[in-house]
Amino acid sequence: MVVEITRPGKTSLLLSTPVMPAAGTVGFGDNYHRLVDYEKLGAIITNPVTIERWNPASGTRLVPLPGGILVHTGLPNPGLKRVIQQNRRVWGRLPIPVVLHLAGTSAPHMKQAGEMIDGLDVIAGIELGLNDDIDEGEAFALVSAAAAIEKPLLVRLPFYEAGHLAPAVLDAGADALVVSAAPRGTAREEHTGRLVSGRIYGPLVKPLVLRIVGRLRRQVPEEVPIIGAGGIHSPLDARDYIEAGAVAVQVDTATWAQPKMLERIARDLGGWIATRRKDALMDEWHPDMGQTEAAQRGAAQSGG
Amino acid sequence: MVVEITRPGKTSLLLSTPVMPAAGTVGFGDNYHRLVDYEKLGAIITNPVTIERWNPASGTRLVPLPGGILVHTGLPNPGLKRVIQQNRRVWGRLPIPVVLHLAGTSAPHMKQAGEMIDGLDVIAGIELGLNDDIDEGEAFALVSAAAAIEKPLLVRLPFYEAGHLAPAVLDAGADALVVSAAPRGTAREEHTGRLVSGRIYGPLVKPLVLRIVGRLRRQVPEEVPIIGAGGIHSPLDARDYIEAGAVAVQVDTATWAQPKMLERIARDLGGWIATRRKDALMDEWHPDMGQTEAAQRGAAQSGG
Amino acid sequence: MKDTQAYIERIRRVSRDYQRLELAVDKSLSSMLAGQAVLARRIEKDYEIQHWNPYLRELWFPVEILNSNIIVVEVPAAKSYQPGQLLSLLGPIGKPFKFRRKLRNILLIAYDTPPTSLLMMLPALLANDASVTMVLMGTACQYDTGHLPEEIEIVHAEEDLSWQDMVMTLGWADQVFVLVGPSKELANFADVMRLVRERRNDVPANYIFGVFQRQLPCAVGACYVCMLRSNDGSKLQCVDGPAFDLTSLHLEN
Amino acid sequence: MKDTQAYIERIRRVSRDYQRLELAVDKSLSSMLAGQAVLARRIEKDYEIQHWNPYLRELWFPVEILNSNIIVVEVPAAKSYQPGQLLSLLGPIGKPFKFRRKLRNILLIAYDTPPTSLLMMLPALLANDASVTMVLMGTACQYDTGHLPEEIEIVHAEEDLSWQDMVMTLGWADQVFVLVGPSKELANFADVMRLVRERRNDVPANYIFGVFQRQLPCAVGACYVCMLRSNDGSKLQCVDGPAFDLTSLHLEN
Ligand SMILES: Cc1cc2nc3c(=O)[nH]c(=O)nc-3n(C[C@H](O)[C@H](O)[C@H](O)COP(=O)(O)OP(=O)(O)OC[C@H]3O[C@@H](n4cnc5c(N)ncnc54)[C@H](O)[C@@H]3O)c2cc1C
Ligand SMILES: Cc1cc2nc3c(=O)[nH]c(=O)nc-3n(C[C@H](O)[C@H](O)[C@H](O)COP(=O)(O)OP(=O)(O)OC[C@H]3O[C@@H](n4cnc5c(N)ncnc54)[C@H](O)[C@@H]3O)c2cc1C
Ligand SMILES: Cc1cc2nc3c(=O)[nH]c(=O)nc-3n(C[C@H](O)[C@H](O)[C@H](O)COP(=O)(O)O)c2cc1C
Ligand SMILES: Cc1cc2nc3c(=O)[nH]c(=O)nc-3n(C[C@H](O)[C@H](O)[C@H](O)COP(=O)(O)O)c2cc1C
Ligand code: FES
Ligand code: FES
Repeated sequence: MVVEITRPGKTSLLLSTPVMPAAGTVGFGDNYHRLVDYEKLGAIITNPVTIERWNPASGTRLVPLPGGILVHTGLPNPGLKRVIQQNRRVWGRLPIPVVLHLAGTSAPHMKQAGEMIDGLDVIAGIELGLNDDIDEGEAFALVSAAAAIEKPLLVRLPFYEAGHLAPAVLDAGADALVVSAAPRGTAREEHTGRLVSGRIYGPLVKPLVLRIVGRLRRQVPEEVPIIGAGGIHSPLDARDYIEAGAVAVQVDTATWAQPKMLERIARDLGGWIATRRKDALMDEWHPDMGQTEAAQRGAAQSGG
Repeated sequence: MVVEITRPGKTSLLLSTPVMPAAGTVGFGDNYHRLVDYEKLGAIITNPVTIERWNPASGTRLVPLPGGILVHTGLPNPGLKRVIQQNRRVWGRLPIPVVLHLAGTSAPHMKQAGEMIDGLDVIAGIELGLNDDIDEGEAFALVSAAAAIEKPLLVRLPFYEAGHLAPAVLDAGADALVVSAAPRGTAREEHTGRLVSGRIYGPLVKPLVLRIVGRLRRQVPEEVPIIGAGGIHSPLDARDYIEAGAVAVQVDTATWAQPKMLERIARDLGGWIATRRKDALMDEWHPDMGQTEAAQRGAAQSGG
Repeated sequence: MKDTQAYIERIRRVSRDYQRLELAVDKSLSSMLAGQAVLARRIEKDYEIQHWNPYLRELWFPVEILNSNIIVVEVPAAKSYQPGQLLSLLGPIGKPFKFRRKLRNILLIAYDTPPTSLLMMLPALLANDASVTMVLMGTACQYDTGHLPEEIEIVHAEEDLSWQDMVMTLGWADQVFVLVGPSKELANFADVMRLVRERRNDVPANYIFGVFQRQLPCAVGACYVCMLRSNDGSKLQCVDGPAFDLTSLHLEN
Repeated sequence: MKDTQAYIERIRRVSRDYQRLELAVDKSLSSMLAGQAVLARRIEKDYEIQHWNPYLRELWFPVEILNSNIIVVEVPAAKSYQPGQLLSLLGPIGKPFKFRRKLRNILLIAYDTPPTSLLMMLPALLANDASVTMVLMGTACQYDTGHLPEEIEIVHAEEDLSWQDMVMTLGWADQVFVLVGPSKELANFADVMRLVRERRNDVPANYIFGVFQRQLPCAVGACYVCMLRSNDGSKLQCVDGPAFDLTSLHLEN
């Protein structure tokens, strides 16, 4: 299976599975290597990176919600230069393409980023994250600057403004749209009693973003790939995005709640699902089982 | 307690409790009278009404989701004239103001509605629901037409466009903003295997709408009342909206899942909560208990 | 209709796939009649909902009323319940089934659904010497009927939905109640009506009833999710149902 | 770190408010050391998550390892568990506590939290003849210590957080571990540090450790929710913790 997740022309980004983790969920390098088989994934999207160092948000960073969570980390990162220094070797060893998520701060920053990234083969593409309150003109300028980088460019649209921003973002040279960033919300933190703002994650986000993907699919030209991202918690959720017109998907905080779910979704959409044998007993099979474990158990059973 | 939920000037709408059911959740009349004490509520918002008869949506109307539901009824109603005929007596008997929810179809329809409603004392106000895909010009025209009706006018803003539409809606004469309608989404229906579109309800909607309310509160002039509506499932949820700047709240599908919750939220915000006596045993008290039941049990216990 | 609290008093396995829960309920529910249902949700010791999944209540048609405060429901054995579990019940919901005055022969059809929602009528029918035939169609054939009263004649329909002596059974029946599963409700009712019309020249009014068991969000006629269309205008399962004369219901869609 | 399945083998009530769950676990967890934890969530027979509330896993610090496949955790008695309940466990998480080579006297402080996360170290310390003092502060005073080893000296702090012989206890201790609740973590650590600095002229490095028990979304250093700031740069509770030298941690904020 080969999936092209960027527009034809310029450099293009080919994945062997249409499933990847969303920016901010699996770290900068290979933090999940003990829990997830990276070979089964289509690509890695790094945590968001900025040119300057960003410090963690002070105060509450996590609010548990019914059926979800609010997260506000402040996107801490040591700045692009150090992120590259610290991770380029790991990236080189990963069996899949690495896409660098750049927080969309300013056009000059994108230029600086280009200077650091252009010769760097271990980075297969850029995902640009747009701020929620950006307007169409700002988005055009920012994406144009990022499009000057010699890498395939995915642009992650904000939840509420995805439809409004898409045309400008495509005009400016985005090779694919990631729809969408997690919606912002506000919730009360139990311990401090204060209202805090952050991004909202949970299964109920999926029907909201799925509709946005379906509408955008009808709105933008057919050759523009859309990557669906929002509230995916099962292989069926991922398949719904594909049916609504996405070429690939990003799994977000489901990976935290159940790490094997990321791989399971990738195996399912990549055609690698470990199917339960008709006569397998319950404790000889579980859906998180990989091919290797399935084969071992199969062998053990036919042996015994 | 008296809460003014409309702008000063013209006729104004005063409630004794800042809590009401959202349009579409409690029917046209007093369907919940056996389950909810209407006296404890601030007002009733009717199901959406149109000038012409609307038939129920065909196909799937309900999709269960993790932590919520998708609902698509097609807003069936027999048309404004018959709704008035069938319900005016019940409305007259209700101990609280009745607000008629008008689906925002067209300006001429608003004029027709005005002719039917203007002399009708049993209707205390209008809530106008805006279609999700309306633009600012259309919204201005529609709200202007509705503002010509001699009743206080609440306008319910669509979820995704609340911030964009608010200025035009206020310029056109809205007396208060209801923020917001339930977000639209898409989900797969298990039995037919098809993707269906509808409105999404559940606790995870609350942090999304709460943020929209907080932002609008800072955006629109202080004297514009905002009524918070979205995902309220507990008294604390309702209080969060008040803290974020809403003068009152609307409870939506929590009423279906747990009918007494609507009354409990109203009692809480109205100062009528039945407080648990310090020495009450668990089965002598429950949070859904009203004053009357609490008093009876108290009397029974001091008697015995 | 009341919103009351109940708890599971006893749990009995009645067949391979089903168990019966004896619910200690408010006495307002002890006068429920066949056709009426409750909306149930589990609550915790502090009478609060702990998580909102499932979001809506389950629709339970009792199968038996044991005494003034015990009603019995039949649920899949695969679902685990504990005695003592607290429940919040909304009910009674809907109108009782209307039986003909001189009912001698009744035909019950369950199509792609366990016949559970039809069981409550059995004791009264049998006590009145009515003869009951129950036809299981589609996936309903998997339902193990060993625990049902012996007097009932159980028939398993063929794949084409026909069964032996079908013309006779249909002609002979004074009344027919058809229960369908949630997946293809209206289409399944239409299937059965086609079958009946092929076998009977006239299908009179008040002869064949469709019984709906949709999930009901509000159960008080407020949300309109359960709305049906009939020759007499719109009908609501929760208020006017669950049984509707199939000759007047609009089964297209 | 592995993602393994486990089940509850046995449940024992150990005090008025707490029960201990004996978990039959993958043997990769039997070498866990004091300071390490697992992230747990209940799963169902088909190994699936049935509802996403709570959305994240709970952080459990074992209190005891019984043998190569049983670890013991202590949880509130108010929460109901059933033997046989399946769990998904992610672990071991974090670094073991580092004890001084010649540890004679150790001081444990639990402030606004049950001392559960500190209990796992006790058997080894006592076996090595270390003397252990445990000070309970704030709401920790409500913790019933009847089931803890008798050799431990338990002290309940006053409202102003002081206790009898405080200067002596602090001077005497070779090492101090401070555990705080989730509500005012950094502020509570700062309280304790103020107390210690008032009573001791110098507070050397590697003397007093703060133990964090934040809810960890990812536990693998990916999400940065658990990030702390220290004189040596950013630290992650899940990777570098749960214990950090309180003299180098930034406790403002
Ligand atoms: C050069 C640069 C460096 C930066 N460095 C950092 C960094 O190091 N760390 C970092 O975290 N960010 C950094 N940022 C990002 C910036 O701080 C954030 O984008 C901004 O502070 C928060 O906006 P928001 O998107 O959270 O807005 P919103 O989510 O809309 O919130 C806006 C404010 O309103 C409040 N609010 C929202 N809704 C409600 C409500 N209903 N009731 C009450 N209050 C409400 C929120 O708490 C918030 O304070 C940097 C940006 C730039 C340009
Ligand atoms: C005079 C008048 C009378 C009316 N009468 C009625 C009436 O009687 N009954 C009634 O129900 N309505 C009636 N309407 C309302 C109108 O039919 C609806 O507003 C419209 O059909 C649906 O738009 P929506 O808001 O659901 O759009 P959306 O939610 O955006 O959906 C648009 C379409 O795209 C599909 N879709 C969306 N997302 C996806 C995706 N991700 N993948 C695949 N497909 C997707 C949806 O299924 C839908 O068909 C009336 C309107 C007017 C003006
Ligand atoms: C100029 C600017 C650019 C931003 N760019 C991005 C971005 O590319 N990706 C992103 O997720 N958030 C972006 N944001 C949002 C901030 O990073 C915000 O503070 C951050 O999302 C908060 O952390 P949280 O996502 O953990 O809540 C941007 C904010 C500003 C002010
Ligand atoms: C012209 C027009 C006006 C509408 N006005 C409203 C409205 O006032 N309130 C509302 O909730 N939906 C409104 N809608 C949305 C439709 O009514 C939509 O079909 C309906 O919301 C679908 O039913 P559902 O809400 O049950 O999904 C409008 C749609 C159109 C086309
Ligand atoms: S269930 Fe709501 S109207 Fe019938
Ligand atoms: S819990 Fe995610 S980085 Fe520590």
